[in-house]
Parts: sequence; structure tokens; C-alpha cells
Amino acid sequence: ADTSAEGTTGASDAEIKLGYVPSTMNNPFWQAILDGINEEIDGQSVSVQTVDPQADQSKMNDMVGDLIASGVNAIILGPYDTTGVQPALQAAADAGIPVINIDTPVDDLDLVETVVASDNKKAGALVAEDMMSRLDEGSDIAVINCPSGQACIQRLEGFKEEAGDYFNIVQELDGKGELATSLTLAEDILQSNPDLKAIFGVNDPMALGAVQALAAHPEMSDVLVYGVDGSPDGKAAIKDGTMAGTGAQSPNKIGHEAAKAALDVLDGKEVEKDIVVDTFLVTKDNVDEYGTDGWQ
Amino acid sequence: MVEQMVEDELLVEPVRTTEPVSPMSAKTSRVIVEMRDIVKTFPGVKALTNVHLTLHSGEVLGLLGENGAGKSTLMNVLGGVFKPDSGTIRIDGEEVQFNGVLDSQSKGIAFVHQELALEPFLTVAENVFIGRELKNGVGFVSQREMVAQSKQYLDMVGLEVSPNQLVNSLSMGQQQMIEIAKALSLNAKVIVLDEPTSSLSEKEVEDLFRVVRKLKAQGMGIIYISHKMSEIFDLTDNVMIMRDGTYINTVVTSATDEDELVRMMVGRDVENYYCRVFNTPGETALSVKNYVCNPWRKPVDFEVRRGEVLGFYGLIGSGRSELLESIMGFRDGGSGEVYVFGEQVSDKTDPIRMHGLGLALVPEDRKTEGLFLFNDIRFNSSIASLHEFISKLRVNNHKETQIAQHAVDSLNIKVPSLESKVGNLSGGNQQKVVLGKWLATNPKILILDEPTRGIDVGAKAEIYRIINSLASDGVAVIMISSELNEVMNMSDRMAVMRGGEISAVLERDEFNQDKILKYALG
Amino acid sequence: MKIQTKVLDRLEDIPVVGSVAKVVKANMGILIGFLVLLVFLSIFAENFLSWANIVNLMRSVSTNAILAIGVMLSIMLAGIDLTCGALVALSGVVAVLSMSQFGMPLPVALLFGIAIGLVVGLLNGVIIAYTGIHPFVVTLAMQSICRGAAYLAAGGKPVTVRNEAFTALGNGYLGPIPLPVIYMLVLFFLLYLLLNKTRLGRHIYALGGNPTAAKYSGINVTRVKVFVWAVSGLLAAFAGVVLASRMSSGQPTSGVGYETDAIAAAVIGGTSMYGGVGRTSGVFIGVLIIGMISNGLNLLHVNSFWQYVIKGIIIIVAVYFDMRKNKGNVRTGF
Amino acid sequence: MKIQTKVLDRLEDIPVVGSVAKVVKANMGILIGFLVLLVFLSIFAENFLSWANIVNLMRSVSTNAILAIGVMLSIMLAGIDLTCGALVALSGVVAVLSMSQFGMPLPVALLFGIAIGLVVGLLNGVIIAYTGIHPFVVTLAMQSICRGAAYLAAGGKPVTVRNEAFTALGNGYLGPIPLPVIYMLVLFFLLYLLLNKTRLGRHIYALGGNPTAAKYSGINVTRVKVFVWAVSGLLAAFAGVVLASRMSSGQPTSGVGYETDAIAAAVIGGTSMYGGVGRTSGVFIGVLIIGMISNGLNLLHVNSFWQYVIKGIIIIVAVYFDMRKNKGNVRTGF
Ligand SMILES: Nc1ncnc2c1ncn2[C@@H]1O[C@H](COP(=O)(O)OP(=O)(O)OP(=O)(O)O)[C@@H](O)[C@H]1O
Ligand SMILES: Nc1ncnc2c1ncn2[C@@H]1O[C@H](COP(=O)(O)OP(=O)(O)OP(=O)(O)O)[C@@H](O)[C@H]1O
Ligand SMILES: [Mg+2]
Ligand SMILES: [Mg+2]
Repeated sequence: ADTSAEGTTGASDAEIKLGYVPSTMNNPFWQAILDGINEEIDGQSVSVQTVDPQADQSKMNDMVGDLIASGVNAIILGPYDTTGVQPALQAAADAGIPVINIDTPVDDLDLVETVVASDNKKAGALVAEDMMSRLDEGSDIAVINCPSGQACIQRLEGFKEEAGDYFNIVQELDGKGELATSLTLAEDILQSNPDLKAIFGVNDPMALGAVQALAAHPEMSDVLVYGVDGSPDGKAAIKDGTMAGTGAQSPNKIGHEAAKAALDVLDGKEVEKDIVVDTFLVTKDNVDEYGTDGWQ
Repeated sequence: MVEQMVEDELLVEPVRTTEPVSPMSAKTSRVIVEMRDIVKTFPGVKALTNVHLTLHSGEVLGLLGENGAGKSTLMNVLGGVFKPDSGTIRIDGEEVQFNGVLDSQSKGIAFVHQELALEPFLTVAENVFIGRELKNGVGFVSQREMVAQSKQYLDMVGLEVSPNQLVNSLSMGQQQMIEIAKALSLNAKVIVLDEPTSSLSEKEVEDLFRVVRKLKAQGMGIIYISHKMSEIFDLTDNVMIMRDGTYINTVVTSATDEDELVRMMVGRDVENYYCRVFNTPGETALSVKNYVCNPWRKPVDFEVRRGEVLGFYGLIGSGRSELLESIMGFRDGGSGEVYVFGEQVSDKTDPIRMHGLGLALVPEDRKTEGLFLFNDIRFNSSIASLHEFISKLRVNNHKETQIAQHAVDSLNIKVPSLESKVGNLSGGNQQKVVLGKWLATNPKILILDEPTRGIDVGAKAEIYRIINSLASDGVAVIMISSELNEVMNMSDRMAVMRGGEISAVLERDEFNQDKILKYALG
Repeated sequence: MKIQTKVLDRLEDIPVVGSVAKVVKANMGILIGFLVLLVFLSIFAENFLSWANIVNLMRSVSTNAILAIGVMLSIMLAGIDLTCGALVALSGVVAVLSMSQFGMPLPVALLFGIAIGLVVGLLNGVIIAYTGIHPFVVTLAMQSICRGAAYLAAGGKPVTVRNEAFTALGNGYLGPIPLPVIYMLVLFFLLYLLLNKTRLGRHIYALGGNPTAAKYSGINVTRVKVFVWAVSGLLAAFAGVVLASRMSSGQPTSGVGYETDAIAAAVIGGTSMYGGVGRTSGVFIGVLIIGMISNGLNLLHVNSFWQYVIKGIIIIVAVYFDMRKNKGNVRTGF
Repeated sequence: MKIQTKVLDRLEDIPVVGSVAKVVKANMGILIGFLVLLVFLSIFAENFLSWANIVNLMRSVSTNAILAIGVMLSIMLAGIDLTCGALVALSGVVAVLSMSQFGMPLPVALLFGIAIGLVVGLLNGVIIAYTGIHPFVVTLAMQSICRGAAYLAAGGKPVTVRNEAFTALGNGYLGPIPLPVIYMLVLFFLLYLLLNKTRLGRHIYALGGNPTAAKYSGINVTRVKVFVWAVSGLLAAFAGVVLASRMSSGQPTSGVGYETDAIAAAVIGGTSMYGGVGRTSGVFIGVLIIGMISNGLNLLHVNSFWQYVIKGIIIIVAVYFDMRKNKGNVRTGF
């Protein structure tokens, strides 16, 4: 079944080796994609090799080198930086290894077989839309962002494009993508903005930090908290009513689609250049459809 | 304490001569160094008050004074380490301002500091040329050249170590010789030796004196600080005396005697220098059998009884410190039988256990082994006897002060207050603090490693008196010393060491300088 | 400054006033910085002095405070503890998993979470004491190990538990005061007792001041080192469990870089990186300053990026002032 | 081990063999660790010894190597440099912005990027030398400042530039060897010259070994300190510019935690945190070991969480072996 990877030696014929290159393994989102990949290849003689670039594009490039050296047949890659990933893609191309681009499209799409992505911008836009439907124009809102991740930057961009000047963003702080840090920030935000109407946590852990902070402020229980991800914990909070909504992605589905595309490419089949995985909003109304046990 | 200092000052009105006498031996010589009206204050301490110093070429000027009199401070001013508050320094008649050690060096002043200041991880050769590394044609450091040249200076002081050896593997005495070699290599006009022999024994002292006399003959000026009177009389042409940061007098060595010097220095007579009452020793306190510090050493045996002083004499590097530190458990790798009051201590001894059994060791190197330089006297003198005043979350401050005050009083430590930082004390006063710390623990077996290193005559007598009274009280004392007189006068018995072995254990009636040196030199 | 100091010297003789005066005198440099910051924020940051914000501030500094106590002890030995941030994550994960996965009762789960910190701390201490490897290296390596262990235990994602009692541990109040603040105050009091009222405390100062002399003074150097790192591990784990309770979940990613803030607090509070010097009261003020920088700047709506810059500057300035005030008493061996 | 050492002693007298023998002897401990790792990976990790992987490995260690040189120097003074990771980000952003935003020509932009490192390094050095604040604190605070500055300059997101020549700087080859590897080798050679052939090198050893003695010997202590931190800043900026070139973009988030790997490499390579001890060859091997751990574990398909654990363990073991071998030559003041 090994056709397009002549460039790599040492890969045993009996098995196909896929390389999985997330932005970081320290985020459940990427873990959920891996779960999807593993489900897809279950029962086939395919193995997945994962590396952890720890949210560092140059490390990612080096690790793609490691994967090429170790003789993988195809690589599923979610870039940390869409420009900086170029040398890694080039190296893979030079070695004749196809790359399936996931999560965020890279700059040079010629170097990847296909893009399997849920639209980060759209996730932000969906949150903005729902928030606008529930709050008056000019309401004070705060954002807990994680400017070190490009996905977060895009989500916030989508949010701001959709919302325009509708809201008064009183504060935008760096929650480092992490719950405990965001908890402290949210507490400070609540102190200094008594008229706050909503907090937008650009991923679910940051939103959950805001939820925890609000728990200690019953007088501000009407503040709406939004996240993006659709993580199990996020959905549980929505079910509880402590979180208003989350722009849900389907990492699981991304994993499935990406693995499928990789195997198709290795089989010599045509694949679609752009595989869009839907992004949608989870609120109290539809949370039960998705359940709170896992990702969707 | 403070009152006491005042009292001392009142005892004798110092004889102040404005014009120091010139050396009679060198009528033709010129003045190389002239320091006038030097004042230096530290926070809370006036270390120097209008001090003068004149040094001629070809002169060896002894500098004498009690601990804390300001000798090192004066030399540090000359060496560019401290900037004086006021006063002038002339070198060869030209007034100079030193902004650092390099300035002073470039004016031809070499300085052997009281405290060793070598680079542990550089070789002997590199240490000799530190700061003035020799270069080759390309401008790179020339290791070869430095090794060759340093060899020459090592030979000069008679030190047999390889120039390529790392300094951290040398004993204190050897390091002191390297400091001297380093000073020689500067080819200076003036060489300052601040207590250079404090951890040297007779043989090395002789080597050093030979070198100093040679330099003197070449017209170099030498300032020599020491608390050892015999050395002062052996070596110096003139002696300058300081007390409490003031200039007292300069006298011609050959026209004075020890008593006069001591009187000028201390402000009173010191009697009963070596006061030792010999009693019949009691039971055996510490007994060591078949002991080796290192697998490659021959085993040693010795014992010390209650109420006696066992002296340990040997040349530098003969392994005295090593042996006793190993027995106390401060060094790894020792093995043999050690009995304390008849009870065998397991082969591998550990210091805490030994302390528990009533042993105490006053270490040789006060700076690294003895003191907490950044803490005050109170802390330093009580740290080994905390159980006396701290228990169950209660601190008996009164008792703590008592311990510290007792050390200060009984050893006559010169300090502004118990809260003074030990690091700011003069070398001799630091030594007393270390001693005080261990005396406070009331040890049953006391090991003293060079206890009078850097201690002035007055205080030395004080320490001898304390050793004597400890012995009388039944304490077993082991005293390591490089000063033959001290060991001969204070010990009941003497172990002489050579090359890591005990070459002889002599009874008091066998003490004889030639015999001892024969065992020490082999 | 001379005059104030003299006045304080006199005051020291009066009983209660005396100890306050002592504390003030010892912390003169840093106290001035603290007051400047306090006055500035009171004027410019709305709500800064509101009770709600004070409670909020105190609660938010509590984690850093607990870590800072352990880290300060390690710094006093001229060492450091870089493991504590990762331990916060590991202990939280372990405590939560003990309940959610293995169904242990709350007290057992807490004990487990804290025990893991003690074990890691002991390991740090033993390696440092017996091998002579520098604490920086040992605790850095252990940080990596603990972080990995936290991810492995949690499977790379947050683990959650629903348990009222557990949640109360970090979110409850004693009267008007949040529980974490109570923990913090109790621990500072214990630190005070340790450093000022016990032999072990003296031994810590001695060992930090001069390790060789400490050995020659008959101090059980090994035991003191093991104790310090073990306590630091224990405290980090305790902080981790409390934090997990506040989040009702164990997050393997939490605590990244916490050691940095703890070190900053200790050092601003006058603990010397050369060892042998440190004051309980100083560290407390240091913790408050670090907390106030972030809380105050947030209240002032300062952008996160500027906050990094400002925080860096304040740290240098604060340490500089503390050193100037204590000139001569503080080592600048460097 | 006794016997090998003796054989090596003899070999030292033979010209070329001599210097190799010296290097081998000095690095005995760590070389054994290195060889064990090498043999292990060669056997178990497929393709580990392939030319492609070796090139990849060498290129990927080059950033850490360049940082490790500066960090090593700071550690040799018993200090540390924690700023370098943040400087990698700042200098990359500055270089890229100089071109993309301000339209500067490439050489000027490069100069700018590197100059910022020199300035920051000088600032570190001056503060350390003149105030006596511990390098850990100064460089930690500066890390925060630089990180903030990088975010502010870049506006929080990566900045990109299309410039062939710039890209070639990090991605080009000299014959079969990637340019970053060349840079690394040249810099190691310069480090060797500095430490072994110049006065300044001696002074670095001296200052690290015993600051008092260095002062008494008339060494310009201030200048040595300023030099060391300035060089470290310069090197970090250079590494940052090369890294930015490799990614054709300046990333304000890059370089997080790089100082950790640089410290680990320096220390594994026998640099003593107590100062005064360090070898060029040792650091080179240290850098390779750190790189091989990550590369090798990836080739061995080890889960990334386990990698944290394994890396921590390897660091402790490697440093331990190095210390055992050099017993007596290395201070274990601690
Ligand atoms: N750096 C310093 N800070 C404060 N006080 C100091 C400092 N250096 C020395 N002193 C004080 O200055 C006085 C003179 O000290 P100095 O070291 O010159 O004495 P000394 O004559 O050399 O004594 P010794 O014989 O013990 O070496 C002492 O009282 C000492 O405490
Ligand atoms: N730290 C060390 N490392 C290696 N060798 C040492 C060390 N300390 C001492 N030595 C060696 O051990 C031998 C004995 O030294 P020791 O200090 O015990 O001698 P000593 O008789 O006390 O002489 P000194 O008066 O010089 O202190 C010397 O040859 C010395 O070179
Ligand atoms: Mg002196
Ligand atoms: Mg000795």
C-alpha cells in the first residue's frame, strides 16, 4: 500500500506510519484530534507517531525533521505559525511525504495535500452573534485572550469582525490559555467593572476560569460567559447554566477526516483540497445533543 | 566591652613622635613609601586616625599592633584596596592616588594579604600571573611561558609543587607560599607581607626569611606584619607600632626588647606568657588505633588523656589537619579504631556524633570553616550551643546574650557591639570569635587547629591561660600548631608528623628543638 | 533616613510597639516601595481599596504566598526550588483523580495529593544533599518530571470532580475571610516560628551563610537540606490542592511559571540569593507587592503586554531599594 | 576508571593525540553518558545515524548551542542568564519589523535585531555589576521586560517578511552543511579561544572561582561582568535572528523556556553553578545530549508526556556522572 513514500527508507511495508504534529499536546483540543485519528485507523495496520512542539514553531519544524528521519509515510500537521511552518513543509515535500494540514490553513497551500479545518474565525463570529442577540448595544464586555496561540488570535478576530463596535470591550488580558491564570484575571476584571455584562474566554479553559471567579460573586451572576472549543467541561458548565455558550469545534471529526485523507492520499486517491469541518454554537438549548462526556 | 576599650586607652598615654626615626642600617637609602595622616573610617569604626608610615629602600619594617589595631587596613590603603578618607601617600616622593589594586601594583607595590586570596580552579602558574597573564606573539595567553617563569619563583620560595597543579588541591601552608611567590613575581619595589607565616612552620619560615633578606639586599622595601615576636627580632630593621588605629611609635629593632614592644602595643605589661601548670593526666579520653585518613597512608596510633595537652607539630602539609578532621568525620575515607572514653566509635565517624560525645574542633581556616561572615557576633558565638537557650519554640535571649558576652569578655574581643558583623572584624578578632564559639560548648575533648593563628601577643597569653585552665579542669586538649615554641611550652606530650604519619610521640622531658625538627623533616 | 531609624531604635524598647518597630526597621526599603505602590493604586485605581477587592487580592496572592514560603527557605540555603509550579499541577491532578477515578474519600484524597508533594520534595532534598548537584539543576529536572507525571496521570486533559466539601476547601470563608487567606496567614506564622524560635531555623541561617562552617559547627547539614526541600514540596502540593479545589478540577497545565513569581516575591522581600538572609515579614510584603502589581494594573486596565514590562521594572527597582537600605548587611558577593 | 585515566595521561605528551586525550580526559564522565546514549539510539532508533537525521539534529541543536555559550559564561561567574529566551523572540521581531515595517535593507535590519540583544545584555551586565543585585533576579526581570517588548513591538501576533536573502540566512547550506550549524561551530571555536587563549578568559575563570581574589589581583571585575552578559545578550539576539530567518517571521512567543535547555546543556557539560569551572568541549557535548534526548525519543516514538519525565531523569543522571568523575576538581560547596 506504500506508493508515494519512496523517499523514505526503513518504513516496513506491512504498516503505514502516520506522523501527527499538533501545535502542542498541552491542550485537550489536540488530544481530542488524536483520539479521532486513532478511532479512524483502528483495526488497520496503521500506526501514529506523535510529537509535541510545545507551541513553538521552530521546535515543530525540527520535529517534522525527526518524523521524516524516522520514516513516516504521511504527516498530519496543525501549524503553530502559518508562515513559519514553510521550511517544515518544504522538507516534507523534498522527502516526498504528503502533508495533511489541519486546524489552520498554512500560507503556502501548494505544499499540503488538503486542509481539514474548522473555521476558527467563524467560531468567534458565532459567539459574537449570540452575544449580540442577548445583550444591548454598548454593553461592557471583557476578553480573556491567549495571544500566544494563532487559533486564539483568529477566534478573536472573527469575534471582533462580527461584533464591530456593538460592544464596549473594557479589558483584554492574557489568560495564557489556562484556567488558574484566567481565574485570577477574571476576579480583577469583576472588581474593576461593576457594569460588566459578559466575558469572552477565547478558549474553554479560560472561560471556565471566569465561571469559577463568578461563582464567588453572586451579585454579578447575570454576567454571561462564552468560550470556544466545546470541551466536555465547557459543555458541562453550559448545562449547569454557569456558561452561556461555546463556539464548538469538532476536533474528533477533524481527526477522523484528516486520517481518512492521509490514507486516501497514500492509496493514490484524489482528495478534496478543502475539507471543512463544521463549527457551531453550543448553548443550553442544544447542549444535550452533544453530551458532556466527550468532544463532538 | 566598650568600657574596657576606653580603659585600655587610659592606661598609657601613647608616646607620639611625629617624625619616625630613619633606619640606622641604611644611611644611604632613600624613602620609597611615605604615608601621612591617613584616616579611614568604616560605618561605626574609626579604623585609622592620622597614621604615618615611612619605608626606605633596603629596609624591613615590622608593623606591630594588637588585633584590630588597623595594620591590615593601613596596608589595604597602600595596596589600593581601600581609599583613605584623607591623608597622602607618596611613592618615591611623588604623591599618588590609588583607584584600585592595579594602580598600586603599577607603582611597584606587591601585597600578600592576611587572608589567602587564590583562585581555586586555576593552576599554580595561572595564579602566580593572575591579572598579568603573559602573552605570546599572537596576543594569546602563553601557558608555557607562565609555567616556566612561575617555576623560577616557586624555587625561590622553596615550594615543591607542580606549576600545573590546581590550587584547590594544596594545603593552607602551601597556598600561603604561592601567595608569596606571586608577590615576588611582580618584581616590585615594595612588598607587603601581612602575617605571611601564620600557617607556616619553621622550615618554610626560614625559606621565606632567606628570600626576604635577598630582596632587602637588592634594595627592596619590605613591610612585615606579624604577631610572632621572634620573627620581628629576626628579620626587621625597625618596628612601627600601632594601637587602636593610631600611630604610636617607630623604634629601631636592635635598640628595643620584647617587653617594651609589647608595652607600646598593648598598653600594659603582659606576664606569664606561657602559663602552664602540669598536672598528672587522668583517664584516656581519646584513643586512636590503626587509623588511616587515606588508603595510601600508613596507619597512626595516639591517645590523649584528660587534663593533658597533646601537641601536634609538623611541617606544612604534613597531614595534621587532615588526620584530626578525618577522625572528627569532616573528611571522607578515613578508617581505623577510635575510642572516646573507652567506648569504640563505629569506624565511619560522623561529626554530629562526635560533638555529641563531647568533642569539639576549632578549625584552621576561620574564614571558610569557622565563621558566618555575614552574621553578627551573637549568632556566631552561640551557633554551636543552641540547645542551651532554644527549646520548644522558646528562645532565651538573655542566655544567648550571656554566651556571646562571655566570649567577648573572656577572650577580649574588640568589637563595637554584639550586633557587629563578624566579617568586618580584624583577622585576630575573628579567630577569637571562633574560639569563643567552641569554648561555649564546654567540650570534654578539645581539638585546636592553629588556635593562635593571627592572634596578638596579649591575646595569645589569654588563650594559653584558657588552655591551661581547661586542662586543669580535666579537659583533654589536642593542639595543632606550626609554632614550635608554642607546642613545646604548652604540651604535656607532642606528636610529630611527617608525610601523613606520626614519626614520633615525645614526652615533655624529651622536648628538644633539634630532635623535634629531625622527626619533622625526616 | 537616618532619623527615622533612630526613632525606631528607641521605640524598640517598648513592648508591643517594639516588635512592630523592629519589623518596620528591617523592612524599611521594601516598605517604602510598598507604600508608594499602595498610595498610587489607591488614588488611581478605582475600587482598589474596596473590601471586595482587598479580599480578592488577598485570595489571589495566597497561592503565590504558600509557594513563596517554601521557595524562600530554599533560597536561604543559597539554593532554589523550581519544582513548585509543576508540583501544583501534579498534586491537584492526583487529589482530584484519587476521588474521581479511585473513589477515595475526601480526606484520603487530600492526603494523597499532599503526600505526592512531600515525596517529590524529599527526593529533591535527598538528591541535593547526597550528590552535591546544584539545587537549580535538580529541581529543574524534577520540574520536568513532575510536569510529565501530571500530564500522564491526567491523560493530557483536565480532570474534574464534583464534591461540595472539596470545593469548599478553596472557595469557603471563615467569617468574611476566604479560607485560602487563612491558610496563608497560618503558614506565615509557622514560618515565623521556624525561623525565629527554633534551632532548625538557626541552622537554616547558618547553612545558608556558610555551608562549610555549618558543617564544622556540628550542624546536620544533610538533614537541614532535606527538610527545606521537603517542606517546599509539601507546601507546593498544598497550594496545588487548594487551587484544584478552587477550580473544582485538576489541570495538568496549571502552575506553569509559578516558581518565578514565588522567587520574585521572596527576593523582593529581602531574601538573598547568596543565602543566609531572609525575613518572614519581608516575604509577606514581597508577596503583596507582586500581587498588587498584577491586580492594580488589571484594575487600571493596563494591557497585558505592558504589564510584563512594568512588572520587570518594578522587580529590579524594588530589589535595588531593599539592597540599598540594607547595605552592608546584605551580601553582594557578586 | 583509574587505568584509562593513566593511559590518557601518557597520551597527552604526543602532539595532536595529546589535545584529543586532554579533551577526552576532561570530559570523561559526560563522554561516557554521551556514548551510552549514542549507542543506545543507534541500535534502537531507526535512522538515527542516517545523514538526513544527523543534519536535522545538528541544525535543531544550533539555537540551543548558541544560547548555551552565553549562558555558560554567565554560569561560570556563578551567575545566570535567564533573559536569552525572551531575547530570541525580541530580536527576531525587531529584525523582521525593521524590514517589513520600516523597509530597511537586510544588513541594517540584521544589525538592528542583533543590536537590541547587545543593548539588553549590556543593561543586564551594568545592573549586575554596579548594583550587586543577583544575576538571577536581574535577568529574570529583564526576561519579563523583553517578552513584553516583543509582544508590544509585534502587536501580539507573528510578523512576517518575504525576503529571499533573509530566509537563506537560516535555511541555506554551505556544501552539505546547514548554515546554522556553521554558525554554531564558529562560535564554539571563538568560545574556545576566549576561554583558553585570552586574558579575559582567565579573568572569567578567576572571577567565578573567587571574586575576592580576583579583586585583589587587580582584575577589572566590573568589565568582566559587563562583557559576559553583553556577549550573552548578543548571542541570544543572533540566535533569534537566525531562528526568525528559518521561519521567515518574527514570533513574539518564540523562545519560551529556551534558557532552561541552555542551562541544562551547560551544566550537563560540566559547567559548575558555583562558578569558576567550565569547558568548551563539555558544553558542546551537553548541547548534543540535550538535542539527542528529544530527537532520539521522537524517533523512538516515545509519547511526549513521557519525554518530560525521561529528560528530567537523564539530566540528573548526566550531571551526577560528570560530578563523580571530576570529584575534587569541582566545588560541591553545596
Ligand atoms: N570592611 C570593614 N568594615 C568595617 N570595619 C572594618 C572593616 N575592615 C576592618 N574594620 C575594622 O577596622 C579595625 C582595624 O582592622 P584591621 O583588620 O586593620 O586590624 P589588624 O590590625 O590588621 O588586626 P589583626 O592583627 O587582627 O589582623 C577593626 O576594628 C575592624 O573591625
Ligand atoms: N582539599 C584538599 N585536596 C587535596 N589535597 C589536600 C587538601 N587539603 C590538604 N591536602 C593535602 O593533604 C596533605 C596534608 O594537608 P594538611 O592540611 O592536613 O596539612 P597540615 O599538616 O595541617 O599542614 P598546614 O599547616 O599546611 O595546614 C598535604 O599534602 C596537602 O597537599
Ligand atoms: Mg590584619
Ligand atoms: Mg593544617
